[in-house]
Amino acid sequence: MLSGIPLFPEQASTIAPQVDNLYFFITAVTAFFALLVVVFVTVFAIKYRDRTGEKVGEPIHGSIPLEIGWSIIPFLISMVIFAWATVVFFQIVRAPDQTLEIYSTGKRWMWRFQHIDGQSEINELHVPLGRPVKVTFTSEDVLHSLYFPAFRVKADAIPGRYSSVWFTPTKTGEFHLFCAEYCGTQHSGMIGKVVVMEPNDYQAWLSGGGGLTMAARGEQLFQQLGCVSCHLPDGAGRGPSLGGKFGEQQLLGNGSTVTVDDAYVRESILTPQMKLAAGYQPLMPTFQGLVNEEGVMSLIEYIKSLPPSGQTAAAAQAGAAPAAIEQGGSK
Amino acid sequence: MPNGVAVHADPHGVADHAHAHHPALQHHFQTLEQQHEASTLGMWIFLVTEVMFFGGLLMAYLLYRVWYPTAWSEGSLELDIYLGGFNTVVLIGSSLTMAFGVRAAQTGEQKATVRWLLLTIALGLTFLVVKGFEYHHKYELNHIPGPNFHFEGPFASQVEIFLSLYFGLTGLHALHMIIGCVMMGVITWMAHKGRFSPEWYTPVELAGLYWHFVDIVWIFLFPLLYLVDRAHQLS
Amino acid sequence: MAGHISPKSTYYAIFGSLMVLTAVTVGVAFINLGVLNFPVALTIAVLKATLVILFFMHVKYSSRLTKLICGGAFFFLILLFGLTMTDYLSRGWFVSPGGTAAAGTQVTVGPPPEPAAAPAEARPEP
Amino acid sequence: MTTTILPRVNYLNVRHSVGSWLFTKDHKRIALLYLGVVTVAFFLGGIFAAGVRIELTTPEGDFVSADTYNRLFTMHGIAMVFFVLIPAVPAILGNFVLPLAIGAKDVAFPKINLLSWYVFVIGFLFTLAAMMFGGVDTGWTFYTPYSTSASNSNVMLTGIGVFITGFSSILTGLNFMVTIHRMRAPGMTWFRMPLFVWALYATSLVQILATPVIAITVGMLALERALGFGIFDPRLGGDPVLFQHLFWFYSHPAVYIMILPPMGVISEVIACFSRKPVFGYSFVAFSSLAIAVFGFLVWAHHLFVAGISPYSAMVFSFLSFAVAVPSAVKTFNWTATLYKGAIWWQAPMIWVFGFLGLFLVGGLTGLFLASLGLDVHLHDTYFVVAHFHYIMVGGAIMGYFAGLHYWWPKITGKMYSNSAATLAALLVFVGFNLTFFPQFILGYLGMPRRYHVYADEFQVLNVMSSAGASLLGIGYALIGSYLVYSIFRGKAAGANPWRATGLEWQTESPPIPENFVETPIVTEGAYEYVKRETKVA
Amino acid sequence: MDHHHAAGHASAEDEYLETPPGSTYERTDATVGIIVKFLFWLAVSAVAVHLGLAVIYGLLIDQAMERGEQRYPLAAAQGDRLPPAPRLQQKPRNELYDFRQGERTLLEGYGWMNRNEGVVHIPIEEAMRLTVERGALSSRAGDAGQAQTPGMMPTDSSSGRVVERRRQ
Ligand code: HEA
Ligand code: HEA
Ligand code: HEC
Ligand code: CUA
Ligand SMILES: [Cu+2]
Repeated sequence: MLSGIPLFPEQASTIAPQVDNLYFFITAVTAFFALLVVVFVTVFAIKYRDRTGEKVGEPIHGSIPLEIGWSIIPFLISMVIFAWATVVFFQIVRAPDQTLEIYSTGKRWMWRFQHIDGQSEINELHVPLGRPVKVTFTSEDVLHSLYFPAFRVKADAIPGRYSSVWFTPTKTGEFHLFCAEYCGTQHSGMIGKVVVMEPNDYQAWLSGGGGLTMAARGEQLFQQLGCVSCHLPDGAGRGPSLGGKFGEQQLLGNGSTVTVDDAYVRESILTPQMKLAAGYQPLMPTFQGLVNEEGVMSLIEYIKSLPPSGQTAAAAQAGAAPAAIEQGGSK
Repeated sequence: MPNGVAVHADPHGVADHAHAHHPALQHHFQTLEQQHEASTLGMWIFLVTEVMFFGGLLMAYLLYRVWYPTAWSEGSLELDIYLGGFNTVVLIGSSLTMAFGVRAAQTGEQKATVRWLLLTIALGLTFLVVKGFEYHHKYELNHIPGPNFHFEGPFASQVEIFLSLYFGLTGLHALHMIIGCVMMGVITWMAHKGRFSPEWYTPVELAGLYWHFVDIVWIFLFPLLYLVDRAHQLS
Repeated sequence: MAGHISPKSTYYAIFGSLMVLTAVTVGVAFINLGVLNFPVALTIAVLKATLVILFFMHVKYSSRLTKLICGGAFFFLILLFGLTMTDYLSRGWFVSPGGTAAAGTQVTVGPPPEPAAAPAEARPEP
Repeated sequence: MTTTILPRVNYLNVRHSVGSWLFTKDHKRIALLYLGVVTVAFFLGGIFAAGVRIELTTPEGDFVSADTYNRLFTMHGIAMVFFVLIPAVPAILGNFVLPLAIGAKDVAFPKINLLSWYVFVIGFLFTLAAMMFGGVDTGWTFYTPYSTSASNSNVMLTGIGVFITGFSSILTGLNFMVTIHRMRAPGMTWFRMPLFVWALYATSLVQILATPVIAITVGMLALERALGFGIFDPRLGGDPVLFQHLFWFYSHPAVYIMILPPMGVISEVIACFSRKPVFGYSFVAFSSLAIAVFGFLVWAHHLFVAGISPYSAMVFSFLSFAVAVPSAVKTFNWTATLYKGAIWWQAPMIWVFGFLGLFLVGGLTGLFLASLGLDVHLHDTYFVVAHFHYIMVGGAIMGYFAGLHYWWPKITGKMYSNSAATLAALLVFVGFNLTFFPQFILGYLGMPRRYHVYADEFQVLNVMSSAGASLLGIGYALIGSYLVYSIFRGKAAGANPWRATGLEWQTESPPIPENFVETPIVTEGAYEYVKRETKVA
Repeated sequence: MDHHHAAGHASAEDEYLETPPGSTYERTDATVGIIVKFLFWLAVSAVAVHLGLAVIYGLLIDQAMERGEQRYPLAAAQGDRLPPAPRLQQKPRNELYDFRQGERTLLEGYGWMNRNEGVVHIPIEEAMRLTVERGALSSRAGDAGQAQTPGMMPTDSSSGRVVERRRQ
């Protein structure tokens, strides 16, 4: 349940304390002026209260020195705030020279992050502690915005442009990731988490583990690359059902048969037009360049693990759901 | 009474309504002068809003012209400079006839007023007819942005933006022309009925202001749309 | 009833000037002045508009308030253009060696390269 | 001298037919016509707000579906901005009071005034139609490319509604400007005008300069959506950020349309209930104009993280801080007005006290958002929602109610119960703070706006917010009820129950159709409450 | 020039002069001079603000460069890096056009393929004519290439999609 009301987000990046200090400063200034005016108004209202409504006030028309004073002083104060805020802003905007690059795309309604060596994840971002990370991203359809409250960074994702944010995480743990620009029905579902790990753990995660078996990786890719939209478990989609196919014979469109083994599946993914399964249109696009070798192997593992069409519904789709589906909150 | 507010008997007050005043004077105004000043001021402020109205489209134009100069050249070359030039002459001519119309109203020449106003309407309609031809031509060439748009060349997408702005700007202008022509028709009718005199010709004056404004918009639109880069035509 | 009545000659003179200026602007458009084409065309247009405003719309003989309102409209128009272009013209400005970490820093969608660099050059002498 | 209740002809009873109301040219009746439509819009907007707040009491989306929620907050924003707050003070109180306050018989163009009401109603009907066909879900900001290519809600209908309503605003502004320039009573020079009139003039400036831009922007949006014109489409090379520039070029000045007239009301009420002139009259007057003009220079502070260059972000941030200074000047001037006054705690004044506190917080939190470093974190979070609700509800709506309560006796000739009014003001004040203060915290925690479901840890603050919202609703319901009650059972108010200066108080309540029996002549400034023995009215 | 005035007004400013006694409305109006001066100074300040902030911007940039050089003296400026291929295809029409241009050049023009070895490309029609002339067709074996469904032909699409053979 709720352990008290949170009043402050965690400071998890190098820029967060600077932003928070600025916030405290402006709060102090705000509180000062607010109190000033409230106190004066209250005191005057009570001290000069006239319950009869018949008296008349002192006809004071104004005072030029006062006017000048309370024009100049707020202006100077706001200039101080402006200067401080701009300096902090430039820290936020100036990415360091050497950053860990991560590429990302936002589309309705998910974020896909891709690490430079091909490791890709949906709605989850693993980053190492203490290293500057720069996420470069764009949008595939409408405006989105990548927002990490714990890191105090945000930038809009604009279709047709690249945006980037940078941060250096200073705390391990899991932090929120939100989409902060209204993008439609599941705008509030376009959220995720950023997982900050110790550098060693991060290395381990990068090189294929991260707690995910290859088959689970493959399942992620199967969703992510869109295989699931054509390869429905009951075979009623555009592509044949892949459950229980591994090791079996497959009838091809030209009459010959072929064994569904590693090589065949690999060929089907990278050059599907070479061998067309019987009874299906040649609709499958090539995934050459869209998935690396490690991804192909994960997919093969996953397809191997798919049970035959009979018991697919519960087992294959809903079971062992990766964070991708859980976080989405979609219908 | 407090506050130093004095009142005095007011010839235009509520009680006294028997005296004669100009039939066009509206009762919340005290004098015809005041009414004239207010009306002119009102029309000027309205023109200010119209300037800002076109301003949004012009902002988009400015941005994309800076971003896509080649597409702008290509798109501009697709427009017929002869028709555009002709239209410019026609519209400036209609401004001239409008100015004469106002002048005739000022000097009380009723028949001349009607004639000049009719001429203005005729020129305005000519403009619209020519514009209609241009639009039709664009339609035939499949140059209307949207699902049926077709343009050859690597800059086709940006030319589509140019043409979107072309249709937006000239369409809005044509809409203003149509409203102007209708308004002029009404004013001409009033002039025909002899409602105007050197004492009161405000509606003619206001219509004139509007008409000149529409002319000014075209004075800007013509070079912005038709004359972007004619130099390349020669090479 | 107020109102300055201009003589007919004034109107004809202004009309004549407008025609001349129109011819000039069309003529200049056919001369390649490079980046100057745009400012020149705009200047001529502004000149024409000024003539129409001053003489056809009688602003020259109107009160200062009217003149102010007229100028004010263009003032705010220029404000719109100017401040928006502040953004667009400073878009590519350098921030740091590591790059600008902000939204929309680099364009993926741009016009194709100028025709001069197009593959038409792949035709050497046989 | 007692007020005798003679059967006098006033603008309310001079003719009774429906036609006499629907075809009236009397600015006072037009004001009431506006009051009707605006109140309906306020109820609608409030019901949508109730829907939003009920949904937000739980982190899951269990009250309404995501789509419905999106439509709820969009329609809430559109109704409240375009159909409540933009017309409220200018079109209702301004229409009623302006000619009276300057000693004129009517506004400059009464027929155009009536036309502006009809245009308003037509725009409202279009928007209502959109609501009935399922609403619109783009957010009140209509950002492209979502609104042009991805939304399958009634964008066109709503866009047409907003487009048409804009013209109502333009016509009102035009009318007021000409009226103030050319129809003041003899002796009323500019610097003898009440500050409310100055505020209306500044508002009119903004209305005529900014509103056409939103009209053409919505027009371009409609063209792009309906006909496939490509202006903001990134696939064609267009720039979605251009839409945002054009939208906010209007919408930031629009927020000043929403706050300047209520500020004018505050000046009037403070002067009346302190029984002394507003401190620094000319400074307050010039500040109104300064806010109006400077307000045109700051719009891209809504685009800080949307893709503008860091340099222009700096420029707009600087200008946003500059625009805060005139508001500061006004606040301090009002506070100083209370000094050595004779403060009479009547209902309008209670609302003013509320305004002073809440506008203060709202405006100062605007400074948080104008700070670049902070806005990166706070943009599109509930902090922004809290900022603008503080300043629009806590500021503008309270100012509107202050004005309504101040001029109610003049409009209806009846007086409402002061204790009921004070209770309602307190309810609204408490409810309001309970609703929107937690949202500041939520915003800094990172809860984004426009979220249908949210992370669990945000729940407690959301529950507090929703609880406050119901208090607010009760407060507003109370206001409605005693005001309506006063029409039927209220005590007759005299011509000047508040013993205020101002020409509108020198004629009867309710005023005769021609406003004044004889044209007043003005010989002194607007707030000359002289030290004297006053008679008991 | 001969100016004909309507009776009663010497200049356009007359309406804004002193209010005569007995007038029924106030004649004076806003002093335009002050407003013009205000707007002028506003414009000047706007320009000054831009220039001043540009200077500050430059200073902040220098600060960045300084910091950058100190920490990573050997690191070359990275600038903004684009994600690795494949990137979003945002302008299919343009890319297709360029692609077809390249194809057209190869198919319809004369040009060097490999200058060193003296290999050229000639228009396809020429090539077809020469092939028929030189009788090169008869030496072609039966089609042992990939299984192609009759009536189908490959398209430009990289997915290997085939479509019906018909007039495009
Ligand atoms: C009535 C409406 C109104 C008013 C008056 C204001 C007034 C101000 N607003 Fe606000 N604003 C909105 C309505 C309003 N705003 C709305 C609706 C939005 C969001 C729109 C959306 O996205 O949906 C918004 C959003 C918004 C943002 C964008 C936030 C974001 O989306 O990221 C910013 C950023 O600069 C901002 C700043 C300001 C400032 C600096 C003022 C200033 O004018 C405030 C000046 C007042 C004071 C400063 C207080 C009084 C002064 C003193 C007590 C003296 C002491 C002062 C100093 C030391 C300077 N506002
Ligand atoms: C002009 C002003 C205005 C006003 C007055 C209000 C008034 C209120 N607003 Fe709203 N609001 C906006 C303008 C306004 N708002 C805008 C522009 C947005 C942004 C939209 C967007 O993001 O696109 C917004 C968004 C917005 C949100 C954010 C939605 C989101 O981001 O997901 C919330 C959430 O709490 C909210 C709440 C409220 C509440 C509780 C009130 C209350 O003050 C309402 C109180 C009124 C009533 C309750 C009605 C009257 C009384 C009755 C009908 C009696 C019976 C009712 C009950 C007892 C419940 N508003
Ligand atoms: C647009 C539709 C589509 C998508 C997306 C798609 N496929 Fe296919 N797939 C087909 C069709 C149609 C066939 C049968 C024809 C053929 O073999 O080309 C097929 C065949 C296959 C086969 C051979 C099956 C058999 O029984 O012979 C495999 C394996 C396969 N796909 C895997 C994948 C994987 C892995 C992905 C995602 C990375 C994927 N497909 C994405 C449509 C699709
Ligand atoms: Cu993506 Cu909101
Ligand atoms: Cu703003």
